Amino acid sequence: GAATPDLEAAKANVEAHSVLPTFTPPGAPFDARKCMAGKKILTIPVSSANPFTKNIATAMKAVGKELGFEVTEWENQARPTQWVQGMEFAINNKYSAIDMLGGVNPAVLGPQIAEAHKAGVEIFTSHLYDTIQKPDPSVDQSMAIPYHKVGELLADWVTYKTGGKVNALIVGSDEIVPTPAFVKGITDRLAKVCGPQCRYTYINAPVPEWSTKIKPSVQSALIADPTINYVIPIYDSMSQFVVPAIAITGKKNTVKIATFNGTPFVIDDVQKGTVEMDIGESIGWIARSILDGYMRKLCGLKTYDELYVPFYIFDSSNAKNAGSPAGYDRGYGDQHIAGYEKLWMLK
Amino acid sequence: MSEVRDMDAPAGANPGPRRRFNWVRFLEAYALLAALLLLGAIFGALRPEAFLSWANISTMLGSQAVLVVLTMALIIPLTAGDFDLSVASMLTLAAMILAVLNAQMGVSLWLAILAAVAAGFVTGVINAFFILYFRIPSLIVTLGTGTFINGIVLWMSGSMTISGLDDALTDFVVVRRLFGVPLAFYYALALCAVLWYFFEYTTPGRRLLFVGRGREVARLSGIRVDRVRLLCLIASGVLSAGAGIMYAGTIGAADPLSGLTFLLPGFAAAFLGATSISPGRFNAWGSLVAVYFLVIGITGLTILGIQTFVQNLFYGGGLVLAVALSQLVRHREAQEFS
Amino acid sequence: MSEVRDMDAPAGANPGPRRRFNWVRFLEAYALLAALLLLGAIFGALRPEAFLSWANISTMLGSQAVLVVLTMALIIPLTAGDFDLSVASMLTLAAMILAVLNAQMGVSLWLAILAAVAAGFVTGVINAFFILYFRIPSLIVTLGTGTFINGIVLWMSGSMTISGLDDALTDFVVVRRLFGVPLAFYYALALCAVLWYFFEYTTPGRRLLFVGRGREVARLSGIRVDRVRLLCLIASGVLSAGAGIMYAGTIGAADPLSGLTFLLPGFAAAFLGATSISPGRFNAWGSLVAVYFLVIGITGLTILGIQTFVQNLFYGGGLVLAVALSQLVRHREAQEFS
Amino acid sequence: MNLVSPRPRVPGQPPALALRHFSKRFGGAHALNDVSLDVMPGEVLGLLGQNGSGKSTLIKILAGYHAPEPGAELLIHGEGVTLPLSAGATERLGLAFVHQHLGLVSSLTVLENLRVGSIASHTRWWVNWGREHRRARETFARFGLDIDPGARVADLPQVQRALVAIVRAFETVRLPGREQAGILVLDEPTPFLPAAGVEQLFALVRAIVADGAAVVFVSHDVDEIMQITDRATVLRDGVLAGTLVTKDATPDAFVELIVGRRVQMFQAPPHDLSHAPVAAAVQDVRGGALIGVSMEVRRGEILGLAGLIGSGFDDLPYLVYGTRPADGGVLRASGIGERAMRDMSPAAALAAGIVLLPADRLGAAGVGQLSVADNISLPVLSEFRSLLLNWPAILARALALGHEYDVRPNDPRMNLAALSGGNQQKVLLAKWLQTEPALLLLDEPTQGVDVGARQHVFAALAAAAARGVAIIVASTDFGQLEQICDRVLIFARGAVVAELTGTAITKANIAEHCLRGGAVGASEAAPAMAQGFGTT
Ligand SMILES: Nc1ncnc2c1ncn2[C@@H]1O[C@H](COP(=O)(O)OP(=O)(O)OP(=O)(O)O)[C@@H](O)[C@H]1O
Ligand SMILES: Nc1ncnc2c1ncn2[C@@H]1O[C@H](COP(=O)(O)OP(=O)(O)OP(=O)(O)O)[C@@H](O)[C@H]1O
Ligand SMILES: [Mg+2]
Ligand SMILES: [Mg+2]
Repeated sequence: GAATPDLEAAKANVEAHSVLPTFTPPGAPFDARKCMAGKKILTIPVSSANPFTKNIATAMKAVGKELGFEVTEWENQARPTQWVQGMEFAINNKYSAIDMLGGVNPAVLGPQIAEAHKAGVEIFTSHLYDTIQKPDPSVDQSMAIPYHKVGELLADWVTYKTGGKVNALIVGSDEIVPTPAFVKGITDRLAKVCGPQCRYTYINAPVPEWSTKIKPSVQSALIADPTINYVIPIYDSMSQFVVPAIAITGKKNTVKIATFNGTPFVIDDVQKGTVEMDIGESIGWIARSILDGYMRKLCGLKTYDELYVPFYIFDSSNAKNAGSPAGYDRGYGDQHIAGYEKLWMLK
Repeated sequence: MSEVRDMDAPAGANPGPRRRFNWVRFLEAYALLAALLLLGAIFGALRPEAFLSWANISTMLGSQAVLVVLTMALIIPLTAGDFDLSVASMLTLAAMILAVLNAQMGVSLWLAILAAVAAGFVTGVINAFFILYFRIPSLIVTLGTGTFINGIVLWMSGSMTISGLDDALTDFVVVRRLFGVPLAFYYALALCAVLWYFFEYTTPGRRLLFVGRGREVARLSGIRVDRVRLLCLIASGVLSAGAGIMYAGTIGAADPLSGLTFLLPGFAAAFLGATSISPGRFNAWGSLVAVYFLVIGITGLTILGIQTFVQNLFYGGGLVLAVALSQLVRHREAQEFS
Repeated sequence: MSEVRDMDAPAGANPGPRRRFNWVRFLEAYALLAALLLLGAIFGALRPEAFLSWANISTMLGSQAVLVVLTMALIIPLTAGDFDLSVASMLTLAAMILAVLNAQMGVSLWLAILAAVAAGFVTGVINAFFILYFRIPSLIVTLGTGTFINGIVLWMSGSMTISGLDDALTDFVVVRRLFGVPLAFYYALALCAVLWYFFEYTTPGRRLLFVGRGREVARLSGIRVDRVRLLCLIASGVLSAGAGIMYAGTIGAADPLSGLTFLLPGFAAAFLGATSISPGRFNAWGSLVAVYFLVIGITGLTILGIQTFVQNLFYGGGLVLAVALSQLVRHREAQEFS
Repeated sequence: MNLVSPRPRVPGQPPALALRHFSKRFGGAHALNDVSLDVMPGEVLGLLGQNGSGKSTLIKILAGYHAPEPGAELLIHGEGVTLPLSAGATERLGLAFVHQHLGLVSSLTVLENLRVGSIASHTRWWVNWGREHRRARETFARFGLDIDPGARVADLPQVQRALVAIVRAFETVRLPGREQAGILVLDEPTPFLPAAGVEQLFALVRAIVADGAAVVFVSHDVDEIMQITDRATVLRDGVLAGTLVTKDATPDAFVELIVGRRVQMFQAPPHDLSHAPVAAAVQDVRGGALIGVSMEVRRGEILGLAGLIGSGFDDLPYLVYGTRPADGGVLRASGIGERAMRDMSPAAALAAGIVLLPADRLGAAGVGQLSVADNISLPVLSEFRSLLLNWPAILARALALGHEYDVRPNDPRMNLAALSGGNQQKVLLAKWLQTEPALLLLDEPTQGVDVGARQHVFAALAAAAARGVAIIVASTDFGQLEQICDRVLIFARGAVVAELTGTAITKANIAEHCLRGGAVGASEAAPAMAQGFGTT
């Protein structure tokens, strides 16, 4: 890494993601209505009790209706046995494809996937792998997210904001598939643009133990190393346990939070100032991009395997655009809606 | 009827020689089964093509076999008067051992399975050691060992999901089918039959009951109470390991956390099951009915596309109301379970 | 010493004229406290600047207040012989009611708090109804109601985290401090003091104990057993709601799931607490010590930068070993808790 | 402690306690059916009846535990009281109870149990336990007792527990600040007391009666009734069978009224055992209270063990059976040859054909929540094991045994708890005797069993003896020893002090030997007690 922090590079990257995203068609237009006629997709969100994936699924259902084909959500609460049932249901009811959305790991459904393939049901995953990760070989179509780029953006942000004096506490959940790539994105970039004088610590807290582990761990870390000036919970729902940890250790003014996902309550916190920034993705955009990729695959067109979702930074300056209280899919503009309508020849 | 007579003979409370058929007892024993069928009928009426399809039914049967086995692991120590809160953690540990040894280190499947079962055995022994030697309530001990095991699993797995298990396992658990139903279900069924036979028709099984209901009486009747409890805890550990192996087989991988969600449903099934078939006792068939009563409800709701929170409402409400009903049948006379 | 005499006189020391100081009893009562201090000393020696800093200590004290209150909610029905597995769900519900009413609908904070407490009250009544009217074991009922409540919470919240609570709440819970310690801690402390006094020095407190230890005798002696149990369940519901309000206060928001993870730690603290201060009885100070024994260990480990899975190991291991120790002191004589 | 002053018995004074039309139904069956009775101030009324005749039910209604069927009235000192009695009302009315099985919580302290009355009925927001402790000590001292209020009841010997319950009742009945004298209700308190203890109790009763209190006294022991009561009322199957004035009634009259027919009092047929082989012998047993006891029992012999509580007579069965650790001694028995007592365990004993029927019926002898068939079949399950347990056969066996031992109702599927005390005891005897043991050890085999049922139990024992079973009976019920034993050993301070045989085995004789053997223990307490009252 450079001896002196490359603040310019950091600044540039940050600014690039601070402007409202514009829609550039990810591929050639095609008549979605026609080619999807009679096809149906079953989407299994990692948990219907997880608002992020739940809302993507809901958006997909809406788009599906608009395009005249069926998208079914398999309601579940993150129990692999429920996912298994979902798979079997799709197979038994002749779905064209199964979408594993936002964290359902194909690795834990090997037998069912094999069965699905036998039955000619295609296996898709969306918003699961990082683009630099190799999807499970059993997957026919993976709509991946460049988490490592998000990581780099976070790294750039903290470097930029601290003028290159970063001591970050990164909180992640190793059991979530893209976490390693995501974290690597942060750390590599820190090493690159911020250099050796920037330090970081990593804490792993499995999702079910977020409430019991994040708060005490962050507290202790902050006390053990008073020079920490940024906490980076890589998934922003973690921040609800980071915020109180910072509050109770009385470091509101010295320790900031930068995170990713654009979950409404976190954007609220950005408006309140308890969270400094949150990198958001437009749900509607994600849903459309997922379906776009899938439809191209199902229609035998040339497809692509990177979700087309611009990352957009919410900070004190623009958080209110997401509404107060903030809502999903608000504050990103609406270019994608018209964009995809054109792309799918709805007009 | 002969079946009924045999089954509730030990349960006792009905005149022998001048014995008429006892409707109340029959109702009490089969209310839950009836409720199950009713539920099935309702969902069947709403979505015949999806719900009543043999495919769906076999899926339901197959996918919950793990829970059935885990419930069996629970009712053994429960009958002997001990709680085992560590079963779910043990399930996860067994699955993870399997994955680490077989998928990561390439140890042969059978050796890996052996190791997993051994782990279950050891856990049982450790639980028993603290419960019997130190005389600590089983609830505390197993709560502690359970948490401890979770730690071990997180450590072993680096809290990652580990896949790539030998196909033979998934083969023998979910892929191979009989009448379209995955083998897993038949394993669970066989286990139920064995336990039922063991509890009702073998001397050790009866002794268990005395250990659970009257420790002192059992002791004075020459039963080695502590040895019985030890064996029960070991059995529970080993069966949980078995459940873990089946779980790994069902999903073809092992993850460090999802297994833990089986604990409460397991207890729910055990207690709900204790109100049916041979009411007042934890019993295998009752537990089986209980598991599938709850599963049918959840699956039906999911197929109807009802929002997920309704699943919790059904689960909780179903449990309480079902038990309340069976209490009404027995005129709300309190029954101590074991 | 006078304190000791007062505290365990009822618990069964032998004061009065020819009273010797009873070392075993003293050791038994204060072993856990000693362990806590020892642990603190060790970590203090390893990382004095970080661990012994007042900042850290006050953080530890403040951050566990919710768990302390929830444990209090548990030990009341436990003393009267009832399990309440619904406390954690109730905690979550209370927090969510607060968030929905106050943050979303803009109802005034005090009204919202009132509503949350009322919900706790109602939950207690419902639990009591099924337990006392239908004579269903409390374990089953509260397992069911707990799950049901989880469903309601998911529905209310649309399974979203809801933030934007009135700052006054966070203010009075974690922001305001006394000697650098958040007020939350003092609320918990006050509650402990009240419960301790209630259990040790009032006749209603003793009634609970009789109800828990000997229902029949309690009834024969003219104690209205069912009414006592009803009140205990209501108290437990209301206190859980209180814990929920404090939880919402600490994280300034409410989410539908995280609160549930308090259940097992709560039970661990309750049972571990029952081995110290006044051993053999669920007691407030004991639970307090237990909570902080476990949290000191965990904080210390994280400050040393040890991986998080070690927390589970410590939690489980610490629980079992601590209880085992206290059993060694009392020569491993089994003690029925309540 | 100021006491209600003694009052003269004015004629025409209203009864202290007047019950009218007390009825109680459990499910279908009447446990109590339209019972009315009076108890005058300064009177001791006996209450008798077979097990299940309704005595305790009546008492539990008085205690507010059961609600009587509509139509019942209760007058106390002539004033009507609303039923069911509310909590605390009993104490206010001066009603005090010693319930059957004492009504103590053994895992709590003596002090807490002593104060449960006020705990239940007075809501006090400050309890000074230090003071309560001192007051409790003073109380015990006044009764000439040395019991540590801080001790757990479970850690007290049975007799002291009984005394705690009794003291509690006496304290309640003599509470200051009530113008009327109290009413004391004793439900079978004596089975737990040694002869001397019974004497002490009666002394206390006489004292408070002299103060004008009214006493209801329940017992299965007709002699006790003759001793202490002025009148006695007999219940049969829940209805009032009659009332006798004690001083002009004979024991037989009572028994006849209780059982409803003339009972043939069981008398063991005299038979010569001098040539019978020795079934079992112990040498120099040490353990429990015993400090070196040697004795033998022959096949077909019924050997009684008697003594004051604490003399160790009731340790012997448990030591031999190996459930209490022995410190030393040797057991010689046909089944196992010679064996150090230390190595005895229930399993070993059973292997040697030695069986034990403990006194604690539903705690240690049988499981109430399991069926009669389950309980009976436990020791012999292996007989019914083929491919699977043969339940029809098990039920048939249970039915047959039930018939043989006259269990009523003879329904093997019924829970043991649903049977009455006497019937439970018959079932449990059958449970062990069906194994044709070489040696049967019994501890208080007829405690709380009514006079009718006793005869059945005795007959069953005699029949077993006739089949060559050696039987050892430890009991404080000297009357029953007289009825059934071929030989009685008297214990004192852990050793055998006397052996009675043949005609020497009489209730009086046994009692005398016990007292003389343990003179120290007995004569000390009694005067202390009297003087405890003298002071007031
Ligand atoms: N807890 C109970 N629940 C239901 N029925 C009971 C219960 N206790 C006793 N019974 C029934 O009430 C009947 C009366 O019992 P009772 O004590 O009168 O018998 P008994 O003839 O007195 O026996 P014995 O005189 O030999 O002791 C018994 O047949 C018993 O089945
Ligand atoms: N809770 C109950 N439920 C059902 N039956 C009961 C109950 N309590 C008592 N009984 C029955 O009522 C009848 C009267 O019982 P009770 O205890 O009054 O007899 P008792 O005269 O006290 O006998 P004992 O001399 O053995 O004490 C018995 O048949 C008994 O079995
Ligand atoms: Mg009675
Ligand atoms: Mg009887």
